[in-house]
Amino acid sequence: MDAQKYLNEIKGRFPGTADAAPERIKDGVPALLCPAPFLFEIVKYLKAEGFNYLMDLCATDYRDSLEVIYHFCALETNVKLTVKVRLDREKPELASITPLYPGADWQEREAFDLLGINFPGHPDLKNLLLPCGWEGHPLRKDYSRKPDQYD
Amino acid sequence: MTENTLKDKDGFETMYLNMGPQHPSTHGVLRLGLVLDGEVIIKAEPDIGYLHRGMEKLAESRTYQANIAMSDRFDYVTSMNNNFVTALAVEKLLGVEIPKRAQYLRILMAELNRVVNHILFFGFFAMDLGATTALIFGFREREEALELFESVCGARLTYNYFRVGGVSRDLPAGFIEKAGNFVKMMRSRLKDYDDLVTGNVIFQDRSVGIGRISKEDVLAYSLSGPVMRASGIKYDIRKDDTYSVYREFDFEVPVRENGDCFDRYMMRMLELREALKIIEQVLIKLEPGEILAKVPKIIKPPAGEAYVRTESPKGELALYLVSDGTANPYRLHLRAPSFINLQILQKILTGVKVADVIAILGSIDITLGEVDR
Amino acid sequence: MNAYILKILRGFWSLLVGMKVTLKYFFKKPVTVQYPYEKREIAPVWRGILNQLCDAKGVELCDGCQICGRICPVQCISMEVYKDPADNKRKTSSYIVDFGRCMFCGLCVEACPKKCLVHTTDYVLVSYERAGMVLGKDKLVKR
Amino acid sequence: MGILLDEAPYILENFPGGGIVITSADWFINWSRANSLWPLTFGLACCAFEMISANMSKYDLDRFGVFPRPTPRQADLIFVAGTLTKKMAPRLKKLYDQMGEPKYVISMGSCSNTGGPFYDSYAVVKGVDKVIPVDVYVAGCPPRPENLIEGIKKLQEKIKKDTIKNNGRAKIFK
Repeated sequence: MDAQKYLNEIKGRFPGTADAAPERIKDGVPALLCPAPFLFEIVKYLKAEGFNYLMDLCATDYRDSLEVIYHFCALETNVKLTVKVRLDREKPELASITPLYPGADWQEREAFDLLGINFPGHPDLKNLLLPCGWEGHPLRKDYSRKPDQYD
Repeated sequence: MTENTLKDKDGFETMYLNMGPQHPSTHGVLRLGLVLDGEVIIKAEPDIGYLHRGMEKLAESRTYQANIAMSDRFDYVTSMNNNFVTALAVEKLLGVEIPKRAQYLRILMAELNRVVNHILFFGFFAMDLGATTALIFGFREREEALELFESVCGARLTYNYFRVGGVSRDLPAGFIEKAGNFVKMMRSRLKDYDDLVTGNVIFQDRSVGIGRISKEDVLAYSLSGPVMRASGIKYDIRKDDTYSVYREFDFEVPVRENGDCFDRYMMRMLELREALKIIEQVLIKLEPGEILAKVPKIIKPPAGEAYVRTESPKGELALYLVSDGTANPYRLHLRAPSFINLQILQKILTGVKVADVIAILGSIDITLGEVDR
Repeated sequence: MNAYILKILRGFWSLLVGMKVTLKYFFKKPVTVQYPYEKREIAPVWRGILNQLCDAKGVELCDGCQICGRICPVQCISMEVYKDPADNKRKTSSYIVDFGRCMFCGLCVEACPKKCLVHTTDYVLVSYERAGMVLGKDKLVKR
Repeated sequence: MGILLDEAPYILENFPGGGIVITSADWFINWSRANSLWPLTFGLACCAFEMISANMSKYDLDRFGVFPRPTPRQADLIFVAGTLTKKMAPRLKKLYDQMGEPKYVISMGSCSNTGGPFYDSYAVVKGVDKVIPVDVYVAGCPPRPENLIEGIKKLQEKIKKDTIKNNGRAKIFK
């Protein structure tokens, strides 16, 4: 468990970070729950520590809050680490990590499009998959839609 | 295609070229907005979502088994690999042990599908560069492979072969012989492919040195699969972060250094040979046994989440699955290799001649079903 | 200049090598199946149009348990069930499958407890209107 | 050609023996139309691969005079092969409008027939016939290439029943 070392280091450095319910995560990858304002700094730290590959970025709606999940990997040592952020459902805002990992560009746009999470600092945040002018965010659990002429 | 002229900030006339969504060479319904200065691209902007079917939302209203059936339609060229990752994720949540024979059958099917995908890549890439014969040859071999799939699972494209805890059907009589013949035939056909396309000077002129992707870009843009390995990073999830029983098989991870279109093409041709090698080994190792573990009829994994990575022919195919203890997944997110590999287009198309767009797009090997989901 | 000519010659040679491959297949038997006249062999496990089986006397085996309809991911199977007063058994008065929507996944066949729902190797279903793809009992039940 | 074909039936009807001319003209025109269906290469999703297979070596749609064209201006048949999404629907309509008359549509596979596996999706059009008129539906998910050939044969049957009397004025006043 090499990644645990980084986890403890981060927990010491950034107050408010904690382990994210390890009993929920079945694959045994250490996960970190961090407060939204620190995210950019933590990711910056992780990148400097050798987590050079962003495997995946996605978001989930947990009815009371939104959760953004980052899966990082250090390709040389094959150490994996998950970072989770809980966001307010009404006004979800999270610093964009696209300046650090350009590969996060479309994944953040996808989260913006389908779950309505705002990423300040993103170079070009606009909808990606849905047509222009689509109302609502389909991946939210309470999404409902009026039938249109195509239904 | 619509064309119009715009003036950029220095007063030079540029042209906006709208390529797609209906274009014979964009591999589906991809739209590219290209700003051109003469023949050179100043800015390229891929516009996706023309095949966005909302599959991640639909997954939340389907059972786990139905989700495996739906996963055939994520990337319809590599359905078996999609089945594989979905089944693995559910099994990780459930914590079931898979019988040995089922493991081998899964790998056999996944590798056969890798062969099919790379044959198709060969055909379409050569077609994009102007060689029609290659596509006709490619589809001839693909039909042979599809016949194998059809005899096992009863469909040509949407297999729905994997079950939670194993596979749905055992091999029919004579399959091993037929598959062995297919591997032998494929080996001899690969020589034809090399004579026909790889050694062709026109083909090389149009692909060598075109669309270089550096190592740094690969990491920054999280590229994966053959695109990554063509740029000199030796990382294959089957070897480095192994899953299922891949560690029992002996195969190489080919690497190329230049990262141009030709290297990405060669990567697939080399991987195809490795996949054939794995198929041969599986056919020898297969032993009679159970093909389905004991799982409840209605699958209700305990609450939790799992992230499973696999190596699909297109790259790193991963699934993030959240269960809340009911019969339907709470959230299913696919890390689609095509979706993430496609992002690099914005960067590498800048400064490229418009004739090379198709070559570069073809060499990345995307399926729009997976890009848009 | 020399390199230029050399390249042309090399290109010409590679062209000849490619032509040799095509020439090799020129004299072989064509792979094309002349479809309407000769048909390809379909695998017996082919997931085609659904059929309902009957027993030896021609009585339907289906007892209207509705499992196939519930398990169908696209809900293309619908049926009406009644209780036959003669032998006090459940039976279906109508059994409709919308093949316009069916995704041919085979989950219904696997779930059928009576094993009376089967896929046939029949794959041809074309029609001029949507309703032509909705098949009822008259087409589905195999006596 | 257009005016000649549009007006000829009404003029010919007034002459003795004109009916024979019309029927033989019908036969000839329908024969040539039915055997040179040029489809637009319009692949959307999974079914596109079965459509390409049907065009390739094993099935070879060229035998039926079906030869894919990359632009709608040269095409008179469109295979809607795959899922039509709401983002794509206006584009399909535009492509269809660009095709010259007479034009035919084959809806291929469950997705384009009724929405199929995505029947309850927020982003999918529930059947191509909500956007453009469909002549032949081919069922399957995806249909085998043989099934697609059956669909083309069915379309040819439909074309062969057509008459030039349905052109021009009849079409306008219908």
